[in-house]
Amino acid sequence: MTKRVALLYGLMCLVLIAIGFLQSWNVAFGIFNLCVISAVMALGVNMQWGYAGLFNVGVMGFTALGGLTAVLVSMPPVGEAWAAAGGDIALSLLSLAATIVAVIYARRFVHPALKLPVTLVLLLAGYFLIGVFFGPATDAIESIDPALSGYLGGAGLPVLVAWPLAGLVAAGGGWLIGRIALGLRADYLAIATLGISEIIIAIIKYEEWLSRGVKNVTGIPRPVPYEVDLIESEWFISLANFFGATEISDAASLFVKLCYAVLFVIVLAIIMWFAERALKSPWGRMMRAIRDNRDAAAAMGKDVKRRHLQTFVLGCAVCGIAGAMLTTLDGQLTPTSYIPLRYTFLIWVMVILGGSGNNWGSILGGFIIWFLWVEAEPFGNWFMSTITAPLGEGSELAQHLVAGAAYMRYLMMGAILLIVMRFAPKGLIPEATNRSTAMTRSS
Amino acid sequence: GASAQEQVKIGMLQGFTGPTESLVKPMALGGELAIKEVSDSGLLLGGREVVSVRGDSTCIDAAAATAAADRLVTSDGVHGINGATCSGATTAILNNVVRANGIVMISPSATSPALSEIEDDGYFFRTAPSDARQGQIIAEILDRRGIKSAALTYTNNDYGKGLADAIQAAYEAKGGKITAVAAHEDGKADYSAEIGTLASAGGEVLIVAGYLDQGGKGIIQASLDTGAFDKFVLPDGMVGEALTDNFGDMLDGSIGTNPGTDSPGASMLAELASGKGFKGDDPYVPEAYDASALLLLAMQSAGSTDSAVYKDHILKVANAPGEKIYPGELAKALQILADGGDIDYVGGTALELIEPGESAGSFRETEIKGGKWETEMYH
Amino acid sequence: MSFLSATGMTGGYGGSDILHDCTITVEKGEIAVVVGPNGAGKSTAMKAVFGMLNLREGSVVLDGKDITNLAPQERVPEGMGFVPQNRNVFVSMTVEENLDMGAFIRKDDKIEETKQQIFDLFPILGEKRNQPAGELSGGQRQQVAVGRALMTQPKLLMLDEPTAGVSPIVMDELFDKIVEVARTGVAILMVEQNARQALEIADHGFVLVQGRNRFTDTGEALLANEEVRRSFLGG
Amino acid sequence: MIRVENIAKNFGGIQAVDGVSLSIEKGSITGLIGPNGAGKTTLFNIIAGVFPPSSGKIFLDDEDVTHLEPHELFHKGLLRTFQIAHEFSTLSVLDNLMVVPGNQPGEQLRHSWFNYSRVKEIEAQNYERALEVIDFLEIDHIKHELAGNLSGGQKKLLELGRTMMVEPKIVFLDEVGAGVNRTLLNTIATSIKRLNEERDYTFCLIEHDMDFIASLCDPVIVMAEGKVLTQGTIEEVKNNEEVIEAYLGTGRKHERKVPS
Amino acid sequence: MEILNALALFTNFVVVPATAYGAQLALGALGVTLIFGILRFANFAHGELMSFGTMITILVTWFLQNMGVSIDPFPTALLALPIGVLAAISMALVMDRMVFRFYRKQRSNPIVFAIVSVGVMFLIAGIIRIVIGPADQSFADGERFIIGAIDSRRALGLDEGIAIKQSQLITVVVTAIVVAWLFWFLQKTRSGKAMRAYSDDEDLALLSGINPERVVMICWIIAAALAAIAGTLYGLDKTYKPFIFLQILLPIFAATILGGIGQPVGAILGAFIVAFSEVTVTYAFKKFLTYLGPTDWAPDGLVQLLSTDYKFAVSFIILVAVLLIRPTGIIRGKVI
Ligand SMILES: Nc1ncnc2c1ncn2[C@@H]1O[C@H](COP(=O)(O)OP(=O)(O)OP(=O)(O)O)[C@@H](O)[C@H]1O
Ligand SMILES: Nc1ncnc2c1ncn2[C@@H]1O[C@H](COP(=O)(O)OP(=O)(O)OP(=O)(O)O)[C@@H](O)[C@H]1O
Ligand SMILES: CC(C)C[C@H](N)C(=O)O
Ligand SMILES: [Mg+2]
Ligand SMILES: [Mg+2]
Repeated sequence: MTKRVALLYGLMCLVLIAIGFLQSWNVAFGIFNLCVISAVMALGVNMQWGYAGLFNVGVMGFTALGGLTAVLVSMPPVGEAWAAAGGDIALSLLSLAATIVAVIYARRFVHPALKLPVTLVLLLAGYFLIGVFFGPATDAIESIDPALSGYLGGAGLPVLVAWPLAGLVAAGGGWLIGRIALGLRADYLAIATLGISEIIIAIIKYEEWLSRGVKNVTGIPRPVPYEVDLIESEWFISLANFFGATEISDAASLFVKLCYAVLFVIVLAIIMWFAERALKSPWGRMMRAIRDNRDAAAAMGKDVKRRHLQTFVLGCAVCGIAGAMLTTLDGQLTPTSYIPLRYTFLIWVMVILGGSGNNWGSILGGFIIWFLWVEAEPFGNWFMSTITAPLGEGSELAQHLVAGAAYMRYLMMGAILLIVMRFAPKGLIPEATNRSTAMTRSS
Repeated sequence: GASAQEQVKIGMLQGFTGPTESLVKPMALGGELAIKEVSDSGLLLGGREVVSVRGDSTCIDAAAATAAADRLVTSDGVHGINGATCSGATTAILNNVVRANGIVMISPSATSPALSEIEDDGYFFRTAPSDARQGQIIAEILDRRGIKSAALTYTNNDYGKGLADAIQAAYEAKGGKITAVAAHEDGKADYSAEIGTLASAGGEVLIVAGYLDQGGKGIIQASLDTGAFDKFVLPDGMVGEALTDNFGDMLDGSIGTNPGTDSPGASMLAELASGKGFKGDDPYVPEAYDASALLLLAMQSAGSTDSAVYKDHILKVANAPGEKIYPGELAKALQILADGGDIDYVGGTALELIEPGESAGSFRETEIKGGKWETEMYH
Repeated sequence: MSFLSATGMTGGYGGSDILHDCTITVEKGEIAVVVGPNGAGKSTAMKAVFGMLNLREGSVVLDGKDITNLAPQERVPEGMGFVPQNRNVFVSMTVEENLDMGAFIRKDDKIEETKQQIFDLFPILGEKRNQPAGELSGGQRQQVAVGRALMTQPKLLMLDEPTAGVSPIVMDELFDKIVEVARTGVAILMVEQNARQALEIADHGFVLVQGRNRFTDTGEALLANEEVRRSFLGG
Repeated sequence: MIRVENIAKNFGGIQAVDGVSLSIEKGSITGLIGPNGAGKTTLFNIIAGVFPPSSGKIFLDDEDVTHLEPHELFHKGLLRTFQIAHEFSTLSVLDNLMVVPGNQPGEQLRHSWFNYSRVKEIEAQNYERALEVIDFLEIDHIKHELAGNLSGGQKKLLELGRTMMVEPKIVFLDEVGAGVNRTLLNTIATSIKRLNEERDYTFCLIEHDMDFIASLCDPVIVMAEGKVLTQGTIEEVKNNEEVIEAYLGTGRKHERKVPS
Repeated sequence: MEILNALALFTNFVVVPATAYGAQLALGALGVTLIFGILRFANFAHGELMSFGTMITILVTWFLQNMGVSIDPFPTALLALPIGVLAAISMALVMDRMVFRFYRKQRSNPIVFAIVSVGVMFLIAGIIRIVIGPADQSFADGERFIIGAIDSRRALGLDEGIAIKQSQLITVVVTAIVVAWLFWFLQKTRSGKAMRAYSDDEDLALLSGINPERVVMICWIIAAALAAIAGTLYGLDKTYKPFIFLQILLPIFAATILGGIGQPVGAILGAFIVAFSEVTVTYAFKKFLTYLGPTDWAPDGLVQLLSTDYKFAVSFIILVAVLLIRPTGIIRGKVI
């Protein structure tokens, strides 16, 4: 780590500590936790863009897949739903499998000219066959106590299990999408991934039997204790007293946040270790070569397509893990909250502001942008009330401005983003490109 | 003196930015109107000043909403929360902040049926009724008016979906026919596709379970433009002057329902608000006013700003027995409570809280006549 | 003072200096050739003359006017035309449009005439006039680039390795054309690796090594110089 | 070694290569010359798998490689350089070279994560080799410079340097000489010869510098307008009327202009 | 008769709205594609620029309406539009001077420009909301319909009417004019060629004597003017609401890229594909078929390919499919 990195990280720490003193430690750690999650997402995007130059604007979709996995793993199964429709669901899965097998089999053995029509016919037949079982099944599931459940529920496992699984699911999604779209370049890939991520969200929104759709899944079990339980437990009270806590409920919620913080930091550290190792090894060099000039890289024997797919999948997996972490922390899955501005563009801002191609930069970017996203609001309120103070209570302009204080949030976000980018146009911690890779220097 | 005492802080935690930004602006003003009224009366807990602290729940970003709530509670030290706006954000805040810190939260607008059942340790209330109830009311109205078939569209979130489900179930139980159901996303640029489908399915009326300044409006506009439907059934999210201002008498014959009774509360609030430069009868503005009022009245009744203490007084001040309290009469109510009397807060929504702490949901049926909302009857 | 005199140029791309007190001059109607090993700073010197490099020291004077502080696009109307070494055609524009862009600042009505001359000089360009330049072969592109510069009808024509990648027959024509252009009173400054042919037609030659002037003499003299031949012209 | 049968390629109406058949003998240094736009680069691109031919077949050691991808051909020992330099612009010169060797364990994630010592070991070997190449090309002073910042000729050298990082069976050089200083080009010619003689590399090179071709190549293939015009030793080709007319020109001396 | 009814139905619910919507998207996409093609970055602030121009137009419209000025039967907003256009242009130029020029000098990566434009987007979004607030604003006046559903029913003597709004017609006409002009401008005029040259290679453009700052300025002027026009026409047809402009950016970008970056004609095609795929693919053919089928015969279901739930998904699937066939857009566009 260079001096600059240390300095910037130190500053970020100081700012969070200042928040701890000025606002409260609960706020500080609340922000910190989401900073870490944002940092993980930023790492994922950085792998794709910073390492390989893949313009993935579908981050939102993979985050959502992660979130969905958290629900499917951790929520208790809805017994009645399974009882009512388990058979039909199994049958539709079977017909799905049968369709796939039939298509693959047919494509292998049918005359090339007939391939397309046969495939289409088989797919159509499969579609109807699945529909026969699937339609009634979903209707049955969705009609079971729709206000509270109306979906299949999950596997009832500890939510921590969901985190690595979310990585796998997102990786699977990434693989599929990568196979389809990675042939596209630059912005064309961007819009395709954006589109695909919207499709993923649409599925999560409308396939209620699976995800409860827009009715949201709430009350996802936590990996950490509940505050209400803590407040009542002996050991916690004595612990709180030991640290001289005045408000036991404050202490409890702080303790919960700390527990999350520990979990998140562990995940971040593990991902970071893998990411840095990869980047600093010949693999990273190869990825940069591919990014710089894929034709030349191909001529040098690098399998560009496979490598792109590999990094794409890895990046997606990381975003998926972050998505599961976020859903765990929120305690709920709200499909309507997945909008590109928040889950894609904001992450991109993090990566670029931090310095693309540099993992440390991405993490820092995640911290700074999330911090701004949350703190721009009180800062904006404060700013508005300060500048309108001299205008006096009665002034209409002042009233108009104060009423608009909430929108200072946009202004602040914009202004600070522009200012930071002005002073660090290559990002705060730019990719180290002026020297040969670390390994060549050390050897 | 009294002024030396600590301020009472109410968190105004609403979706100031994001998809509900335009709904929320007057809501927050409504909520703050009650706060100002109480503060100016100088009667709360021996003359303590009351201030509102705003926080942005963004409506859709659960994480940002939680962060804002955290800040209000642990940094600004609010004594109660008026919010949040949307059911999703409300649930997140409830689980992660309200229960964690033991603070009372009253939502003026989170209407998802799921919130009735959620574990809240007694800290969460809402001045809006659950959507489950409104579905029944609408079914009854349609039945009474002899409308045999209807197309249905809803805003694609927990509110819209929950309400649409409720309407469909209740209406079909009464023998009505829903010809088609199509969700619409708020904030989209065009709604022709939805209208095309709904028009093709037909139906005597179109039920629009959305928001009047969001997709709901777009849907109505597109229907009128193409001549697909000219009569609409408009649940609470669609009832507001903004709609009639915009479409005038083109909507004549359309039916609206929103929480309300024949109590004069709503119009009193409208009057109060018009003095302050906003509309008191915009959606959820009365609910927001009532939420603030309830918080403060309960504190007065309990003689404490401690959530754990005053949470048990909310139902008490909201319901009979006692003197009926209307908007603008908060000073009177504070005085009665200070004197040890009982009140029955009616407020702008004819509030009646039922277990587990939500509005019972008396509804007002309106019809648009000559470009104006006219009250037909109460349910 | 010479028509173009770029004297004492010192500067680089932001890092350490590439040019050190480098001087290049050309007279009207003369051909000056810059030669030197790869990475000597020949292209850098050309860019410096054209104002695409921030000089720390030194000045560029054209026709008695100090243009050291003019932006590149402002030097074009002063009568300078330049064909850079790389990226010297508009790849998405057709051959003809490329030539038109060369005449961008011309206000006279002889543009079509000049274009015809260029098509005569490089027949292949006439054939491919409606093809995007990006789809041309390497040598064809080079011809487009030179053609574009000729379209400008500059007073000083600067060419950075105009013959790289062109076939021998085209190279001959090109050199002939350059001589012809010079005869009309245009000053020509070019960098060449086909140095022997270039020096043959040159009035002056500059040998640059590591950003410094190493030898400066007439073309003939340089060709005759044993050391120059061995170290820079390939024996 | 390489056999090209009846290759044709057209780009939306433009017939760039029009039925070319040729073969390159093992151990030879074959020259490919022809006027600008003759289709030489296009032919190289087809052989190297950049795009498929419109028709025709390519065999490498009697194996049909017509539809293999560039990276697969690399691993079969076929290397090529680019006419317009394709450097990795944000990598240093050293890294540009170190990227080249195939089958580096460090390019496999599992090795770089879990088998780091082996990665380091191979890396050290490649490093040595890269230094040798750098030495050879006389670009030691810029080995840490970003390749994007190199001069035109230096980029060309780097192109050549890459081919020296591995032991290819056959190397296709597309105008390595263009823009390279003639003195250095002589050195390059010497080393091509040496690689050919000592290490048995087969070369096929496109070049417009007749001296360079003459000093190295046998046989020389001449292309024009997408077809093979003729083929033979340099002397035969040089004296071929058609070749002179289409490509070489009369080789007349430029008349010196009158000094003013 | 019945066939005519079916056709009228289809026209009214699919063709007319999709055409109008397509034209609205196209106007936005033209501006985006211009910046994309010539300044080479995805300008996320374009939506807010539209919003800003429209806001000024609205404020001026209100002023004019108060003064009693009108140009009946046309909406007053058309009278106010030039001022909105000027405001948008000023805003764009100020933003370029204060923000983008710096990165141009730095030769930053396009993605950096895109991210900075997100900053500008937030900034303008904040200003707009503070000035005019987040709520819906109606400012349309003048004649609404050229022909209403009921009138056309009578006129055609059919059961189904075709409603055409004035705003729809204006939008379509304006779009046609603008794209023709833009095409001519870029291909034929000196400035247009300079812009294309600049977009191809900045350095080389300098060598031709093109003043880059002038090119950039012209580019912004056209883009901003288009933005204000697009926003206002959209507002006249649908509604003005600041939040919409964040959302509308998505289909606009989809149209731009689908059509081929930097290709005005492509942007138009892309916009219509996006619009028609949204409206058509999920269309329920029930009533349509009812007209065609024998009397008393009516399909049970809605006869819909896919439920409208998936209308966005479908339009994106079409988008991805088109891109897979034409990887750089319908009209071969830039790869940046
Ligand atoms: N992508 C393309 N699209 C259209 N035409 C092309 C394309 N690439 C090459 N051509 C055309 O094919 C012909 C052959 O080009 P090629 O690059 O193979 O020539 P070459 O023999 O290598 O010439 P040079 O010696 O100038 O490099 C040229 O006329 C060129 O214009
Ligand atoms: N954009 C740049 N940034 C930094 N350094 C550069 C840049 N361009 C060139 N250099 C360096 O400047 C030196 C001179 O380069 P220049 O291009 O002037 O060489 P040249 O004499 O034209 O060589 P050649 O004959 O190979 O074209 C080289 O060492 C090169 O690495
Ligand atoms: C104000 C409305 C957007 C809130 C809505 N009733 C909900 O529960 O989400
Ligand atoms: Mg050079
Ligand atoms: Mg070639």
